[in-house]
Amino acid sequence: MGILINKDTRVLVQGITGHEGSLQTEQMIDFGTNIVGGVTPGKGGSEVHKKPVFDSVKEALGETDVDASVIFVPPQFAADGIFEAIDNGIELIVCITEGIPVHDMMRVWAYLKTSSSRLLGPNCPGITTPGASKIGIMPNPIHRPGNIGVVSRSGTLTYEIVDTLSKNGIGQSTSVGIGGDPVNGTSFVDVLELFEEDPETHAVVLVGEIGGTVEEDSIEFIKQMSKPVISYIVGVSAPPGKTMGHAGAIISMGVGTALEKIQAFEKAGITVAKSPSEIVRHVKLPPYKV
Amino acid sequence: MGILINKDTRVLVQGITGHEGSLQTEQMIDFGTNIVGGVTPGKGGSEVHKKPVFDSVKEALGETDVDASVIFVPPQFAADGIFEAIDNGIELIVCITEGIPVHDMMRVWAYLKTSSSRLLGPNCPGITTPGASKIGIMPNPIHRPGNIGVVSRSGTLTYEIVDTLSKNGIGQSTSVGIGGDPVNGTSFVDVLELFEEDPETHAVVLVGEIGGTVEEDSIEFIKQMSKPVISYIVGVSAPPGKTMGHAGAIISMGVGTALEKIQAFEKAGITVAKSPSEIVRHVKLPPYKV
Amino acid sequence: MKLYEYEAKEIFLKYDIPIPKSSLVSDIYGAGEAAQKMKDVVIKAQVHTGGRGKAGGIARASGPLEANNSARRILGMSIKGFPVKKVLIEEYREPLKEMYLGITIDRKAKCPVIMASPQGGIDIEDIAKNSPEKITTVHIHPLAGIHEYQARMLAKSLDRNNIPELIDIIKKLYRVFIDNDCQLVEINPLAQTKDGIIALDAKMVIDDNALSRQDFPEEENGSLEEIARKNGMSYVGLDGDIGCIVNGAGLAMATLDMVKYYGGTPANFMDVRAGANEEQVKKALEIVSSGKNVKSIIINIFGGLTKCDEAARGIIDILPELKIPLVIRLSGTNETEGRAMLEKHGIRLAASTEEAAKGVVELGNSNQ
Amino acid sequence: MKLYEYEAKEIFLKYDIPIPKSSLVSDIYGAGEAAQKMKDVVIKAQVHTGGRGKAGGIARASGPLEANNSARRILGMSIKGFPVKKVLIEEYREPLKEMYLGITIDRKAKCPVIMASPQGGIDIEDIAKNSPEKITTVHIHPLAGIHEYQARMLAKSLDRNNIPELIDIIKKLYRVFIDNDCQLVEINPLAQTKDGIIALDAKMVIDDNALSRQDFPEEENGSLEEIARKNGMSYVGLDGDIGCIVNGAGLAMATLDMVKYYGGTPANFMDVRAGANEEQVKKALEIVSSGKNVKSIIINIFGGLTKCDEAARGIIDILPELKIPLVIRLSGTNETEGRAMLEKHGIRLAASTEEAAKGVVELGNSNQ
Repeated sequence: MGILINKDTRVLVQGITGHEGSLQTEQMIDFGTNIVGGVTPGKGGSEVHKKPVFDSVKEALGETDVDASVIFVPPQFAADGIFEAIDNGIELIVCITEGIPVHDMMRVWAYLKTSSSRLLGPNCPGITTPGASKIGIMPNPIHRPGNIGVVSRSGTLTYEIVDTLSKNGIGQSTSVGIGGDPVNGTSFVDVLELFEEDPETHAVVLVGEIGGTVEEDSIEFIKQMSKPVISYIVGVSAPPGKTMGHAGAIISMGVGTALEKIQAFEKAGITVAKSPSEIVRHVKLPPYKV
Repeated sequence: MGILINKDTRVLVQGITGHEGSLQTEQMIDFGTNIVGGVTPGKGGSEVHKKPVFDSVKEALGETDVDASVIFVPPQFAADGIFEAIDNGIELIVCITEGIPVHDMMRVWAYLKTSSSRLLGPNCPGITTPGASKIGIMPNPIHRPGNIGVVSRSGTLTYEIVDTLSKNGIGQSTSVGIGGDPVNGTSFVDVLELFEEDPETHAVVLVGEIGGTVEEDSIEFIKQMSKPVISYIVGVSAPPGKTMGHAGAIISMGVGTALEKIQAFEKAGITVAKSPSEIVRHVKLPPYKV
Repeated sequence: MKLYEYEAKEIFLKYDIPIPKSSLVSDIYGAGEAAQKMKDVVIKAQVHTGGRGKAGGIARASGPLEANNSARRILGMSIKGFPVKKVLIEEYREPLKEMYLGITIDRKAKCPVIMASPQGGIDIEDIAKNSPEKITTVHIHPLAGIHEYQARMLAKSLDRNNIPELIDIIKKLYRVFIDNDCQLVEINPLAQTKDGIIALDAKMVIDDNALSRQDFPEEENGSLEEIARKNGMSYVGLDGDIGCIVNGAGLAMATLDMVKYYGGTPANFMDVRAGANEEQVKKALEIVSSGKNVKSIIINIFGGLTKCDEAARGIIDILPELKIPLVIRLSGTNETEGRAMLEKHGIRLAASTEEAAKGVVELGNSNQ
Repeated sequence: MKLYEYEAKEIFLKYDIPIPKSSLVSDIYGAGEAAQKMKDVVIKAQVHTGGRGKAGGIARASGPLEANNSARRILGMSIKGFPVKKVLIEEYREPLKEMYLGITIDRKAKCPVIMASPQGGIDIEDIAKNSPEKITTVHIHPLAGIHEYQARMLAKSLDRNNIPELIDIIKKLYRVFIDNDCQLVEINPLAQTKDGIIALDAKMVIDDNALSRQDFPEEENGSLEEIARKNGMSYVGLDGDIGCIVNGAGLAMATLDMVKYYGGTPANFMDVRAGANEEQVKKALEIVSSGKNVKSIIINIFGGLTKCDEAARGIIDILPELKIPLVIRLSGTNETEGRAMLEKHGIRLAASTEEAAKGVVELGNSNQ
């Protein structure tokens, strides 16, 4: 089963006529995703990969039910696309777009909280439940159905981890990329909660990185989980982030480096892998053994 | 018992040092209201009627717990006072101020929805539970403890009704003035729901007036209530409201006059009194008889 | 507060919303001069009422002479009781299509609402009634403001061939609405012409509660409404003969209803507001008694913020000059003091709103 | 993007935030002329780094001669590797009290946060660490904006004797923050002087993602960082000798970590981003190979949006000119094609990130 999506999930593609949107729509269709149509203002009435294109989300909803929307709209217009999806009551909004101004995302977040929509991303690779549905841009061939949940802040690193798992015979229940932007929607904890409740998920691989505190924020929840979590946190050798003046130093005092995150995880008794192959080793060991 | 407030409710007065705020604070204290202090920026450290004055709600909360706040701040600053109360997590905010710009109130309303605070008003006389507590400006002597809930959009008309009830030996569980502004907080339905659940309330008197649709909006709920509701709707002889251009006519098409409201109530089988004395008669009749 | 068309258009200009070239004139000489600069003009009466066109307050003219004649005629007019003091001489722009665009407040949704119709003009309300599907309605989140996609939807519903131009106008109109604390801003017709989209008319109503932070010149007309407003009270003239003075709008409406219920007809609605003092009550009596046809007056005060003794003092102050019989009811704060003061002057008091209403109607009947 | 102090102050001026009178000069003649108009001046190096003062990049001067001398000295300086090309000649304003005011984004709360401290100046971070109670922190709702009461609380925490003046500055600074898509705007010190409150320094960082809608001149310095950015990639120079080219920041960090894990030291961080094409991969190789000390290069591509065959083509394009040994790993989209193309050129490919990292480190060791 996996989390958030299944083979029946009806997906709308916002920005379907763009290069990226069109290409990825084709990939999603190939994967088996139930794409019901797309939206590009001014292109209503046309078709992309035999899927109808509408001028607005509202017009799309007049023709078909929609459970989720995936956004490939250019960064300057992406926030508006998210607002449109929220206002139209789309339950799951996956925003792939990279480079959205952070002020836009703060406004989106404040707005999102007043709705019942869930936002995944932006600047994320999306979500894939092998054998069922894919909303996003993860390469099709790397996935393999199974019982490991993957949640990550990265794009290509997620592919690397998923690919490594699959090649070692370890399938995934669902792989989720929450995105690496400073302000985004769904958090590690949100996804971990879903994995904890998902009977198909037996263990979780969490891939973190430097910056922010989303990894630290998930520690308390991980400690309460019944399922094992193997973490992998990158950026140990990364140059220290440029702090944002004194204000940045004051507000983020003493948090955010990869080493600090790793230490915090280890102190909490959470397994920290040092490499993708170590993740595989940990997953194959008891008590996680799948 | 009554609704929303009781003798233990700790009340903060925002705008306590103003003429109105100070006068009404004294009246509330006389009534038995548990006033814990007041707020006026720049007047922190002083006292009004032996109650401490603070510069901000936050500073007040540093010294005392607060369950409710009553706002006597001038209209141009009242919205800010409400925002401050919301941000500080005050559960019940009673805004007496009349003349707040409607754009301010639309912003307040959108903000309020993201919080767990309840706003009563603005431009309202407040709430009184006889024998327990009064937050607002209803004259002290008109109340009498009993089992009739009163909810009204008016100020002085509420006094008239409450006074008439009391003089005829009919006491009130709680009297609530929701305020007459186009955009306000607590609605008729909100109050009716509370009365429906309140064991001390045996019947409800609802006082409505021309304009808007809050009366019509409460009909469905009233029909489901187990307790009798006697309504009184004024403005039958009032000049037709100046419609706001075509837009006003389009948006409020066919609603808002007192006669239309009365007809809608009667059609729904809700008792409509023609005068205060008729309210008394209805309350004393079976099945409402108290 | 309603703005005149020309005032609203001045604001549109500031926000770069396209309007026809125009001149505002208050005499016929100005009209000729203004018309000289334009070929084909429209002369429009500037009055605070609708139906100008049907009343003959709008005229087309070619050249200064015709403009002068029309302006002379219109400047002499009175439309629904409003004398025309100013006319707007506007370049005529032929509408190829007349659309409607309006923003107001949806009380139920508690937020701004934008309405657009591809068919506008004087029949817009009929269109709304008979073909509601032609009106596109979009609610705006008061904190988030208008989203681009919303402006786009509205623009598409107006005219799918001019979407970018219309998006621009819609977003600017929303800014006008917000920045000026509007209760209403309306363009009807919003016209498509051969040179682009243009606002041929403009209507704006400003929230009275926000006037203290907005900068609009108040026009004085010496009306009783205006005098009352300046004294912090609210007066509306009506057709009957019973003057009414009440504190609080709800109680005032109840009082008027009651007067009517007992067979009388109110001469006015007068809310002296909660907290009225001696001076205001006195002023209210002056205003109400100066209304034409007023044969008797009911005063109904339920003291809360208003104190009954203050009200009584205000009444006693003006008593010697007053030629009209009064029925008074005083309740609430300082009731005993107030009643005592009035009774000393031989004034009988009613015990309730109903008794007072009945009393004032009977007074009128016995006078006849 | 960081702004220079003078750029930030130009923006402050537009928003009416008080700043000292000043002139920006890039030669010593200008300095003398500027100083002539002011009595007592401060000459401040305009560089994108902190610690100017300690490095001698700030000097006080009285009169044109002294100003000239100081400006000459500072214009010849280089601070932490940044050559000083411009100095700001500013009227000296004696601070009676130095405060701190800053606005940034709280990632955890996902909203702007305003920080104020009555004690500012160069030691603000120590103050934050050792006396956190001196810092007042207020979070702002991104849709509602700053509330008056919040500005008042911050103002009171700064200086209870100048509350209205400070409220005004705080609200304006918040507008600066919003209107300019700031990641940071900071006044340190915000000084109380005998003539009022004034911003003696100004720091602004603009969100790079918003530069397309903001109008800031980009300064060119010809650095590898800049070349990479202009080609849609992200490069950061480091101290080691192993060049690294990876698509995606996360995978890039993982690759660097792995290199270090096997005992190597990365010469750079280079993210060619998801979707990199032939040209970008070629450009990336040019940039990375031109870094000093680069003895070997690891290329790690996991094709998703990036296609492995495109990447391979980019590598092959530059191969003839390249003098540095490569270790390459290609996975994902069009992997087979890409690998085949490279193998045709005799390039051995690693099967995983770990193998590639290990390989590139061993390459370095065997070279020594």
